[in-house]
Amino acid sequence: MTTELLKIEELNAWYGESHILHGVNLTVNEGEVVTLLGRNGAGRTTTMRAIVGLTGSRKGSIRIKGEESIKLAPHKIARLGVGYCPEERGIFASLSAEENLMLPPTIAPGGMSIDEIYAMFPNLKERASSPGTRLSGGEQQMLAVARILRTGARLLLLDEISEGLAPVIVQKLAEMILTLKAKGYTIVLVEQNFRFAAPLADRFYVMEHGRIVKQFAQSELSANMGMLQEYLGV
Amino acid sequence: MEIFGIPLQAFMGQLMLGLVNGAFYAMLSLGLAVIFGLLGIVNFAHGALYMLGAFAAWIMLDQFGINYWAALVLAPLVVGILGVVIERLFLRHLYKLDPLYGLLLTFGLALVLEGVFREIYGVSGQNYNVPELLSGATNLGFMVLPNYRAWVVLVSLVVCLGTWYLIERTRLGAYLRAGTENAPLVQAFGVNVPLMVMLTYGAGAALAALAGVLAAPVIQVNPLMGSNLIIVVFAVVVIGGMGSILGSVITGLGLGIIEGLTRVFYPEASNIVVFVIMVIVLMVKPAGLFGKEA
Amino acid sequence: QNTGPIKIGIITDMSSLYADIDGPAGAEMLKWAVQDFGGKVLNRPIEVLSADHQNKADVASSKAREWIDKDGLQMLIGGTNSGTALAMSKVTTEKKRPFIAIGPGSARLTNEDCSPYTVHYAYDTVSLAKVAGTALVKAGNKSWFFLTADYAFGYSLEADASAVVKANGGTVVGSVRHPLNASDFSSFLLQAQSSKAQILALANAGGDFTNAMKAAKEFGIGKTMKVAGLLVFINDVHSLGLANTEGLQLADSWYWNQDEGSRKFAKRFFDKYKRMPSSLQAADYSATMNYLKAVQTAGTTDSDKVMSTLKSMKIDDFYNKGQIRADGRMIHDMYLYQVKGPKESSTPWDYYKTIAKVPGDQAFTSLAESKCSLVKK
Amino acid sequence: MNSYNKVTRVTYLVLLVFALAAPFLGLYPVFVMKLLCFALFACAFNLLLGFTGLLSFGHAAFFGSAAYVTGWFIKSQNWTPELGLIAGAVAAGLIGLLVGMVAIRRQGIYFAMITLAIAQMVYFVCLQAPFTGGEDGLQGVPRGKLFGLFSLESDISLYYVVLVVFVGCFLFISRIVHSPFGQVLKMIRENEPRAISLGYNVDRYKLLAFVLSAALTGLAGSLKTLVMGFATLSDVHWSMSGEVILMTLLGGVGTFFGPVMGSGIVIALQNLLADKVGSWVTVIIGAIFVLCVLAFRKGVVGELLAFRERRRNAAGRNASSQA
Amino acid sequence: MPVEFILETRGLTKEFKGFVAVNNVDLKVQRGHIHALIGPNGAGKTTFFNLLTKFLPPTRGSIVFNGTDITSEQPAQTARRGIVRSFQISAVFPHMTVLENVRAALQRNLGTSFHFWKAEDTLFHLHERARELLAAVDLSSFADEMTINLPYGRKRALELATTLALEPELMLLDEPTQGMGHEDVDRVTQLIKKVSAGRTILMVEHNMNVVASIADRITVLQRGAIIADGPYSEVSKNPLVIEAYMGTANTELQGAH
Ligand SMILES: Nc1ncnc2c1ncn2[C@@H]1O[C@H](COP(=O)(O)OP(=O)(O)OP(=O)(O)O)[C@@H](O)[C@H]1O
Ligand SMILES: Nc1ncnc2c1ncn2[C@@H]1O[C@H](COP(=O)(O)OP(=O)(O)OP(=O)(O)O)[C@@H](O)[C@H]1O
Ligand SMILES: [Mg+2]
Ligand SMILES: [Mg+2]
Repeated sequence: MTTELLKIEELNAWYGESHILHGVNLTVNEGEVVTLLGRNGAGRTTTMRAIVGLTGSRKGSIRIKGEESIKLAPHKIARLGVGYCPEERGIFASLSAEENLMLPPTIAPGGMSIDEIYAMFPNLKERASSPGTRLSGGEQQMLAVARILRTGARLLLLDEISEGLAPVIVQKLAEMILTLKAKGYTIVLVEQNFRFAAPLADRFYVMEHGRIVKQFAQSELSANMGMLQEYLGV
Repeated sequence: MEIFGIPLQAFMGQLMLGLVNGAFYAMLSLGLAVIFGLLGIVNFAHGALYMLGAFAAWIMLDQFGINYWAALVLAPLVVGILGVVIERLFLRHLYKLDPLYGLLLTFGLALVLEGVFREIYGVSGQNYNVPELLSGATNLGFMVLPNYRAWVVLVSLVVCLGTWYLIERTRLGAYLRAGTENAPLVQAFGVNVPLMVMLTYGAGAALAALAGVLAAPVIQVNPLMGSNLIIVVFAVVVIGGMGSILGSVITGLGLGIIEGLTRVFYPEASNIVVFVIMVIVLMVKPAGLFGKEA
Repeated sequence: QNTGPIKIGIITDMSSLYADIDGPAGAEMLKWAVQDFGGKVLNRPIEVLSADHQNKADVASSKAREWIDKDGLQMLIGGTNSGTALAMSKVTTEKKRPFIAIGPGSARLTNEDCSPYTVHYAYDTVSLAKVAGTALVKAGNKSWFFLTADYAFGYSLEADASAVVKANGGTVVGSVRHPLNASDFSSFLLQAQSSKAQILALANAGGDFTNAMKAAKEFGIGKTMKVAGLLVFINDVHSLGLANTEGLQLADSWYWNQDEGSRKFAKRFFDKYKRMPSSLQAADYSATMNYLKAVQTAGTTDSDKVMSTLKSMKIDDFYNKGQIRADGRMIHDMYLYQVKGPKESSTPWDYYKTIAKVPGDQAFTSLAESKCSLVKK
Repeated sequence: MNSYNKVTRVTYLVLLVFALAAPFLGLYPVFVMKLLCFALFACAFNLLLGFTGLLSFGHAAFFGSAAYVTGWFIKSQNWTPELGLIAGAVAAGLIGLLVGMVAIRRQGIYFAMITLAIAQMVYFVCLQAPFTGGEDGLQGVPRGKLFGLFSLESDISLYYVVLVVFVGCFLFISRIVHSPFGQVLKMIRENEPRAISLGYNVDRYKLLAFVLSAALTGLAGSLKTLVMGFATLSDVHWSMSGEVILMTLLGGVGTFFGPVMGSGIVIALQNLLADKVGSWVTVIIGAIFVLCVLAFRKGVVGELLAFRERRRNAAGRNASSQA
Repeated sequence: MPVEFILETRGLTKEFKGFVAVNNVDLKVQRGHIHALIGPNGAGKTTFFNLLTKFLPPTRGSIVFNGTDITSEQPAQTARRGIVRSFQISAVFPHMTVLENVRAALQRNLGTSFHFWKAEDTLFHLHERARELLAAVDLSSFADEMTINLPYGRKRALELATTLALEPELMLLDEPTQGMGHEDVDRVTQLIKKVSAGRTILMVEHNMNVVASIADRITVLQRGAIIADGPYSEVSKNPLVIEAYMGTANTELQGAH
């Protein structure tokens, strides 16, 4: 039977004055890969940030492993086993690439080892000693992903990770996600790059104006292409 | 033998004294650098905290008979705690804002702290005697150096290097550095950032206080002792490049010596020499001697 | 016939550098004088105003202006800091009101910038230099070295003093200038020490003086040379403690323990403030008292009449005996004190022993030397 | 830009009328003049902080040195007041040029610290320079005859001269802000690298802004000398730089009228407190500082405008460009 | 007569503490072309741009623009010469309206930017042109919005409009479609095509569809050096390129948008 690792109910979120999320409902089961689709500004990133507690203020309910986290401080949420890869990458200039990689504290056993990671992203090994933000756009993206694989987080929130990556790397990432899935990680993807996300996800949610407007499973993908056409122009 | 018309002996003596003053610059600019580095706040109250440290030591002795050695630990502790309170009450609300606000707020704090102490203890200052154990002087051949001054140099060197190691070489240091760039994210990784930041400011304050305690036996403990010093320390920090811990320490010591020598060769300029150097450095290397190019 | 209150006021530094030697306590002295005078003069109640000029000349002068224009102030007492005093005397001169300067040291008040309405009551830098210079050289301390604050005030102290020293057959072997608020004096002192002079004269004040003294103690300067402070108040000595100041030579116009009257006043002051009065605070009292006497005698508050009375009357009270000269300089005896050692000092604040008493005519700029336009030559 | 919309217009008109009538409303002219001097000081400072985004912590240097220069020319060289004022402003401008060339090399707080340090240097120079009269200050500067014709001895006549100068400068500043140049300043404030990539040589613009601000500040200092009749060290002291920041902050950074308001409050406060609380004045000033930064960053005028904005709910518009 | 190659780099090299980011690159950009620069991450594309726009000083080599050597010029200078870039991470003036953002760019050519005595009105005549540009990237409806409130994609479009406002002879676009939804991508692609008329464009782009559809010529960088150069058709077949960049043949389906 499937257990709900993440359950979001009636989530509302604000940035200062502006009300961005208007009652989002979604659930992610243990070991699932779920993709959030939507236009620019639909509110996917905001959803991610709301889960880890980085939005201005948030209301509703977010249960992680059954534990209510809406009131928790970000660092407590992370310790529930959440790993977040932000859209803007968030690489630290004052830390070397390696320090960036080692930064997030291990929050659970079973994270990837440094060698595994370097094997996956050779660039990073090569640039290990140079300041984080001196890395190229793509290298920074890799770093941002690699970083959270180390921590042993079981629920990964990945925002636009294929952004600005060369096709070869994108392909690697696709493979990586499949491996992670095989290892039993639970993954929430936010993707513009539909063709990248399509084959990976078990289920899809479509967002529009801060609400979930549609959800369907991998199997129903072809059936929903028309709908996606109108929402995303894919 | 002579150097520029003054006996080598006197010359060496002056070098030594310069080093002592440099030690104070180093400790203060170090504290500033740490606080700025980690909170992104230029702590104008640093001078006031330095003053508080000295006063704390004096009050402990005067009111409670706590001796120098205990004060050396207690005073920084007390001021550190005050620092924590300040961070809680005020600075906490400024992190999302332009760093300039931090400067202004701490400026206000400095005015308040100094004002209050002036109110209570007046301005003629209080006298704090050199502890027995260090009261004597040692004949170094080229000069008779009061033991206490040697002690000051020793302590500050140890403290500075310790701090540097902590921040540049330890995991905690990495959190701290990352925290300054993007605290929310670091927190989202599971690090208790708010606590960390609070303690950091406390530590910075304690550093200033420690310098204050060290200074107490050398100069008159006076509510205004910090306010003039702080501006020079700012210049020191600009010269060193605020980003770098080690930089501010080395610059501190170096400038102390340079200042000391100007006292001999051209005393009139000894109060502006640091600023002049600052201008020159800015012309040649805007980021400061040890600063990373912005 | 006006029956409203007669308003007198004091504007001084209540909040910063000089707050201890004059400040709020100084202001209180006016009230005491008024009380002791009976609270009334010419059957009109006397009201005392006081304000803090924060050492800002503009605050001082605009306060003075406002008081005179708005409150009809009759007489103003100027507290510490020459800058503010000069600014205030400009206003009072323009508005023709008696102005009694207590705190400031600058002799300009009775020379270049003298005025028929301005009295310089307590000390001035010239007198301090003269007193210390004459007495010490006479006592056989012939060779001097100056540690001088590097600005006008320091220069004039040094200049006046060295003139006197030379005049009395002494020599100035050297001098070094230190910046204002220099926290560390050790290197200057090393230079002084190597000069082998008999007297180290400190031509500075306040924080600079105290820090210099402290360093002097630390480097054992006292062992090889006598230290003379050219502008020292008892509060400075108190804050440094006798251990650091033992043997220090200094000039002043009054010491609380010099006679019965003084001790009586001092006790009263001590009961209120838990410290002994400075010469300035004594002068504040004395000046107010004598002004009121003058008004009484003159039978009017008219400034010109009061001023001429004030200048003609003999001043004789616990503070000092003397007379106010045409140029506004109050001429009275000055003293050279030596700070006692911790052992000699029996009671609290028992700090000074009198080394020499210099009569007024020798202590101050003579009328002949005066640069004041009011002095007919 | 609807900067001079009706409400604002009317407000200014009322204020002007009030200012013209002030001496006859029993307001103490010297006090009002002093106030105007500092208001001008704050406005000039705000040109830099509010409209260019540079926090100078050393503006006292320009204020003070101009005060001295003017005083010296009028007193020792018997120049007429207007020439004295010009001399002061020019001198301040030149010093501004030098200081600017150094300080502009760093941004943000470094800029603040550098200006502070250099100003401290200027302070020491003024302390030791022969013509400043050290801690006695440069005393007894005569008000003289405007253009050698009209005596300014009477407070009233001087008052109107000061008022004219002030209003002139005020308009000049608002013109600068709305000029093409002002637009570039705004870009720099918003996103400096972007401005560079658009081909603007930002350092030049910053420098010009700095010099303008310094010169106007100098004019304020010169006026003060004329009004008070002296220039003293406190005019160059860093606490003066702090005061002007407070005035601007309190009134509203980046608003036009804010600095005027702010200086009004601060000066009035100092005057009041002088005989009430005496020594607590610095503590109170400091406390206000803390308060402003914590709770009141927009300042009095800023808050008012923000309020008006919210009512007009022009979303996101930032009040600072509207006073 | 204008030279055939608007931009030419000769042996251009950039080293960072021993690490060679751009290695001895000889690149010729033909006038009027849309020239795409592709390559794996960290190949040196952005650095190369930074060299062209003088954000970084080259270690070696020279840059020739319109036949004149500009290697030693200031950033602002090159911008005025007509080399303008857009940033990988979009940069705008957040608290100015969209219109003002564009005007800011137009204002420069006016030459009155130091005139602090002139009134703002002297700028209003620029609005017309500004609105045209906004229309071109269909932001007209946002003209008076505060820029901070724009969604990401829109900001990119604005970025482009501002860049256009400078009437660049040579436009450098660093990943112009990054972070855009699909309509945005298509729109911007068309836009680039449109504005390429009468000017030259050098762009970095990871989106192969975009490259394929509009690029006249493609240069592939790897480890800072050129490994291939030519029209899409041949470059995309080049085994080196496939191995280094595109990955296995079917990548186009998988990796690209
Ligand atoms: N920090 C912020 N302050 C105010 N509004 C914001 C902020 N960040 C995002 N928004 C707004 O919230 C809305 C949703 O933004 P979000 O980033 O979640 O969209 P998205 O689905 O991630 O699209 P994108 O493809 O641009 O990432 C947008 O309208 C955006 O303008
Ligand atoms: N300032 C710098 N200091 C040190 N190394 C740098 C610096 N800038 C770039 N590099 C290195 O140079 C290489 C090229 O970087 P560049 O940003 O040009 O890559 P890119 O081609 O733009 O990659 P992407 O497509 O991912 O943006 C990278 O390996 C990067 O780490
Ligand atoms: Mg997003
Ligand atoms: Mg790049």
